Amino acid sequence: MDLILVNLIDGLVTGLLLFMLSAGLTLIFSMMGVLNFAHASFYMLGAYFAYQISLALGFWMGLLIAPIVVGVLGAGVERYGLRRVHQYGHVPELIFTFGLALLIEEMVQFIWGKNQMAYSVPEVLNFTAFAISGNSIPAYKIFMIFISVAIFIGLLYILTKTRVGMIIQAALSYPRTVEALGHNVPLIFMGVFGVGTALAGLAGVIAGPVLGTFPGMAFVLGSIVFVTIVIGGLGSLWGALVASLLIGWITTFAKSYNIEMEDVLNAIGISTPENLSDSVFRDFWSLTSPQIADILPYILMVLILIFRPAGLFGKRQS
Amino acid sequence: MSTPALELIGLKKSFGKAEIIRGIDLSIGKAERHAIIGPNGAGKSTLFNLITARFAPTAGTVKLHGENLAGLEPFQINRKGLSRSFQITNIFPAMTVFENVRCALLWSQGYKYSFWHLVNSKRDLTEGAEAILDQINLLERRNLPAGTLSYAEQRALEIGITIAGGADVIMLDEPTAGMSNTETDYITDLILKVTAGKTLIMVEHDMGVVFGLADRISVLVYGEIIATGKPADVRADARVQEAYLGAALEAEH
Amino acid sequence: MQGFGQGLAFKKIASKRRAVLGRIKMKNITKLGAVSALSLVLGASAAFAENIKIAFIDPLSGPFASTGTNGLHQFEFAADYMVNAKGGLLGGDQMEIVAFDNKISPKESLIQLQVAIDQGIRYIAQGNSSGVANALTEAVDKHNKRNPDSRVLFLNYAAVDPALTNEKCNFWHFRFDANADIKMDALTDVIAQDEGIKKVYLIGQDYSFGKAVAAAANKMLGEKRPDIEIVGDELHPIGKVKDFTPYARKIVSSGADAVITGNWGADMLGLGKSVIENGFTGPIYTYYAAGSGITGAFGESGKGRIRLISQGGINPIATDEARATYEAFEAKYPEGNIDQSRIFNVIGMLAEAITEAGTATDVVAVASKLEGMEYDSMWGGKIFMRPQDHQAIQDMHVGVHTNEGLDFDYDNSGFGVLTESTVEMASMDSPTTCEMKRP
Amino acid sequence: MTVSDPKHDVPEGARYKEQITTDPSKPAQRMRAGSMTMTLAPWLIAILVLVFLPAVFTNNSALTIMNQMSITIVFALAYNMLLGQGGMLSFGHAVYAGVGGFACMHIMNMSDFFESIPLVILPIFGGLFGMGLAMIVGSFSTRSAGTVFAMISLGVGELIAACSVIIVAFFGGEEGISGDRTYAQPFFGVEFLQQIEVYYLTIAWLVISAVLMYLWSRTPVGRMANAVRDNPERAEFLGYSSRWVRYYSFIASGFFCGIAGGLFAINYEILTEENLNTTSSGVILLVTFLGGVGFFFGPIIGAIAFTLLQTVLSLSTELWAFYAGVLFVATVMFFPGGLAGLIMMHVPAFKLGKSSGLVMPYLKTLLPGAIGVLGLAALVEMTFHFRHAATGDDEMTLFWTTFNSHDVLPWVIAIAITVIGLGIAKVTAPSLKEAWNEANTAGGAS
Repeated sequence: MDLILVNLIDGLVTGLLLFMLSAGLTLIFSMMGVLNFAHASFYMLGAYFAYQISLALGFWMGLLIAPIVVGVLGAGVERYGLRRVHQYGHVPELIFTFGLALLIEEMVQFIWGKNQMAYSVPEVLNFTAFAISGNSIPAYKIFMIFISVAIFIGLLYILTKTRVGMIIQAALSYPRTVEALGHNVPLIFMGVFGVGTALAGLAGVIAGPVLGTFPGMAFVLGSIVFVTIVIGGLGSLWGALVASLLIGWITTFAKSYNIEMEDVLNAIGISTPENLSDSVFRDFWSLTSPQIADILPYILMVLILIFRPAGLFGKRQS
Repeated sequence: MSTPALELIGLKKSFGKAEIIRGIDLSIGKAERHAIIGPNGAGKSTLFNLITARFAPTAGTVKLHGENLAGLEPFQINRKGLSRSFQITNIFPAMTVFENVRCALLWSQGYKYSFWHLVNSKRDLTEGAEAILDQINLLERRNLPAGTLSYAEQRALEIGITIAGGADVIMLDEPTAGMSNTETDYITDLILKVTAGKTLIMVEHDMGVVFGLADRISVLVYGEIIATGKPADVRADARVQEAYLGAALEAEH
Repeated sequence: MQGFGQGLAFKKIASKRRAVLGRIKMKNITKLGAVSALSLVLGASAAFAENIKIAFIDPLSGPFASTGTNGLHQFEFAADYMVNAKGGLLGGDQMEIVAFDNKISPKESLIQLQVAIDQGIRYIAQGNSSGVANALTEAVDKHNKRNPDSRVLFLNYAAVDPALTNEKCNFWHFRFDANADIKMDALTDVIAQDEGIKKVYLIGQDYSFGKAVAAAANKMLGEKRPDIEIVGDELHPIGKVKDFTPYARKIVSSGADAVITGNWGADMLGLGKSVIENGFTGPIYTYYAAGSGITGAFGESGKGRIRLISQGGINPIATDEARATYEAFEAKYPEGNIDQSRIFNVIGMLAEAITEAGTATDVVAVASKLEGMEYDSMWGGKIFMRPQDHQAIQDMHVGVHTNEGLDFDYDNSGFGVLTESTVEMASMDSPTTCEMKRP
Repeated sequence: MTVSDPKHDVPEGARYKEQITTDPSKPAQRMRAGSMTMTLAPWLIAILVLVFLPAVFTNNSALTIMNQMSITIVFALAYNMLLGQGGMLSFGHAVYAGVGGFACMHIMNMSDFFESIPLVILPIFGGLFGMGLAMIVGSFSTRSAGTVFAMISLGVGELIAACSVIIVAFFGGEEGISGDRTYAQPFFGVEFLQQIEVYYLTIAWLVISAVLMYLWSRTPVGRMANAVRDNPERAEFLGYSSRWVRYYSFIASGFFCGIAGGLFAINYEILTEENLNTTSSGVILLVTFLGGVGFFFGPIIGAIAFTLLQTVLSLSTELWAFYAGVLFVATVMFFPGGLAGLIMMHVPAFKLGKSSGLVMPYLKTLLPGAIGVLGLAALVEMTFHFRHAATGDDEMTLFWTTFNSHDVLPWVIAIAITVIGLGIAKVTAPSLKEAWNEANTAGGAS
């Protein structure tokens, strides 16, 4: 029972972190109709910038400045790269972000080298907040939850309660009309792209110390972010939240409990073949849930796309 | 009387709470030219989309030559001999004019999904496509990308694509929309020429075209057919007068 | 600008990768056009005929580049320092390391192997990834069978899959590192003496090496300390885990006294940090938790917790020669570590074999001298190249991650690995299934 | 810009009217009408070149690289059957080639069976297995194009790649599966011991596959793939189910991917996890797009260019992936038609007989431009060397010059070359543009 509580907290942290990435991505998608493959790269840039800033000015300045720098960079990418490619259509746009992701990884290696960066949790937060039957919950995790929830509430407030939010929502569905009403839609696009990437950057800043700051960090997270927003339904902020938490908890629980394929199959009435070790399916039979925990989201995504192509909360198909 | 080419029985369609088509019964005979008119927002295009299974009806049936079309996909309906054009030009802009028409011929010539025929070496395809290009007067434009044609030419091409498959029921959605008078005349002649002997169902705004072409006319107002009959009868119908005049008066306010 | 072409090129003794490549590039440019470049790049061999060249085929770009680059530096330095600075071999031949970037891809490795062979190179060094090593050893075997005129030797300095010196062994392959089983043998010897350890948790990456580590641990602990309970034995997807917290929770909850893992790279760091962060206090026995930024990243948090099984410990440093060597290396590569001291053994043993054979081109003769060689390593102890399977037998050390009592640290972090216990000539008599076929 | 290449995502014709300024009745324009017209001559020339290449490049490594190119070409062409011709963006296409290759490796290891067949037919088995997998996956993934298809392909790709290390019985884990091609029945006495023999086997399959894939694009289902790509709805009202058209394209693509996998198995005699992983899937997308998706021969150019980058440039610089990334992003931004689009842009001028008018302006702009870019690359290399080289290793050799990267002079020179080169290019660019417009306008003084 205690372990369930601990796992719930851990899954929440993972899920909320994923949400910070997917929120920006889904906003960008619903605005511009483009899946930004480089989104996780901005997350990586956030971590590296924050590391660099933290060397000079400490962690807190990194937390403040790095996302802004990433956001400005993101806006620049939209203004000078994506907007140009936009005229060629969606596929080149997507491929552009794909290439950008590769390029950012190479640039990070060029500047910071290929090793892990010693970017770590600030001293103030480096203690155990509390422990549940021997499992300590680091204070930093509580801090991560706090930041993520604050971001979500802030985002929700801006989108639903402010004038800017209204314009953005309207521009999502009727860009032409909004433009005709005298709003600068390209500027809104650039702003949303900037904010979305800044959110990714922020996620990088707070995740870097716990998940590691290294050139492969974007690749590790890259496609799972897509999976999240596809499951949640493209363009849906609530969908992104639900899917993020779902993935966070599914993977956490799958890793925490050793469920074996053999037991599952036996439970549904398929009996174990007699000479399993000679069978070509032996590897399949001996699968355990931690082995496949991190590919579960992909299975979930494929199933959802087959049976409900719009995703859990999505309205449009593609 | 023989089986009608197209028969609509109690057809209804709602989007959410809004009922757009409120129960339509209509029977169109073989080789009849039937026009559907009505004010904006009456549901004419929706009706077209229901017949061709672009939308699924909320209730009612569509019968083609007596056969119920319920549950069929657009391509299956097409194979049964019903072909349509669209309100907004709907061609393959990146392909040549010739290829546009040839693609439209492939299924009806029995090539289906084959990958053992080479289209370039098939004389039936080449000659068939050229015959249609000749009919729609686009033979000279044969090798241009369809997207580079003028608007009227693109509309003509779409009609060509629509009739190419040899369907005996042709549905045209506002074929002359947005055209100049000369262009309209040109397209009207074209329609007359290419649909000879076929069942034609068209939605049209231009009354000149409608009264020039149609054998019978149905008037659709707020999702219901308020009158069906010969052009002269429909013109004289009081309810039709009211519907159109009413719409015109509303528009003035 | 100063100096052109050959004069300078030979001033540097061991080849500087960029220098060699620069010259290749020059030919590229002069001819212009990718196709002519192709033939020139691949055929550029004549100029260096006197040098004894070793092709270093390992990742120099991509996620594993740091390990590869570090290994390359150690090879270049060892060749320079141990051979060339002392006058070369066979009356003055220089040893030269030619770097090939395999991007840790078996396919690319095979292409680069072919390029290396075409350049007249007879010695192939590789270490990162058993998958690549496996592809290379098979390719070398086939090549040598099919092309007796241009046979090559494969000097495996780090790939530890036991199969390479068992069922997949061949005459051309020599392994200078201890294989996974030998490491586990030594490690379990040490664990067996620690009475405090009653429960052990095994965790590793889900692929052949991770499985081999787990299997060996199960078997050997069962033999040496039947009272130890294996409270967890699990595999996680390789390179895909973003957050190790759930695994760490299980380890903590299992009540384990020690963790054994064969993880490497980001998976090692992620697992280790998470396990420590979430309240595990026992030792974590690892294969690869040192150098390449990992020591630096663990820093204070790993102190006294992370333990490492390896050959050739550097703390305490074994000989004055080793100390001088390390200092010279640090002077040249302030950012680098000698975290694979066996590379120096590779160079030393190869040099000795070539000298004894009196030839560098007849690789059969050189291989015959390598077989059964007993070599005194400057890092301490002897290296014995077992002739039955071409597996080097050597002293194994279990060290602890600490910042006290170090001669040399890693990653300039002040932290390093201090040897706690040593198993001499580990697994000297271990069985092998290798049936060595000699030409 | 005067000319555009066929883009499958063009919603309506309007854009074309704006972009094509040349006389539309000129035959040159036909080339870009979505069709991939080619005549017999280029095929014959290509075959001749392939047959006689080994006479020029005699060493084994050149053969190995050319084999690698051939495999990549087959793979990229097969991929373009989806992306270019069918408008389907797949993020997990390596698995079809990979599974085909693994199947071939298993056949190689079934000694009784393998000894009874000649090696040359092995790729067919790869093709069949690739096709089989495509039939299974395509049955649910081709229901729609666009994002849904792309994401399913990503998911399935990830799943199968993950299986490759878990399901050891078929994929062999991290070591992969290896075998020996020479155990097959000798083919007219050839045992395929030597690279040169493998080379001819590979190019034979390359030519066969390329011809078949080209012919596929001329068949009814191939033509309809283009139609469905451009306008799936219209295709439905022509009697074709978009889904089935996509499914057939997908299966055919899977078959040829499997052939590529089979060729890989023969060449390397080993298949590993890397044949399936997402990186390989990404690479084939890059290759295809770099070459140009709008033309049949685009992927061929892409495969050649990328293989050279990967194997030859990586011998010269550690930063090869960086340059490849820059090249790729620049291609997407400035030449969405890829290298093939770049070449085909010149066809109108050529047909108008005005291409000679472009030579001098090109030289005036591109030569300094290229020098400027090389200067820029030199700066990048110097920065990298300055930051990452070993202490005391101050000397570096670049473009046949050895110098000290810590001196000021080389930096000044490199910066000067860059600025002057790019500067001249910028100054002369307008006259190039003028010449370009002139060369693409029919009539007038020429």
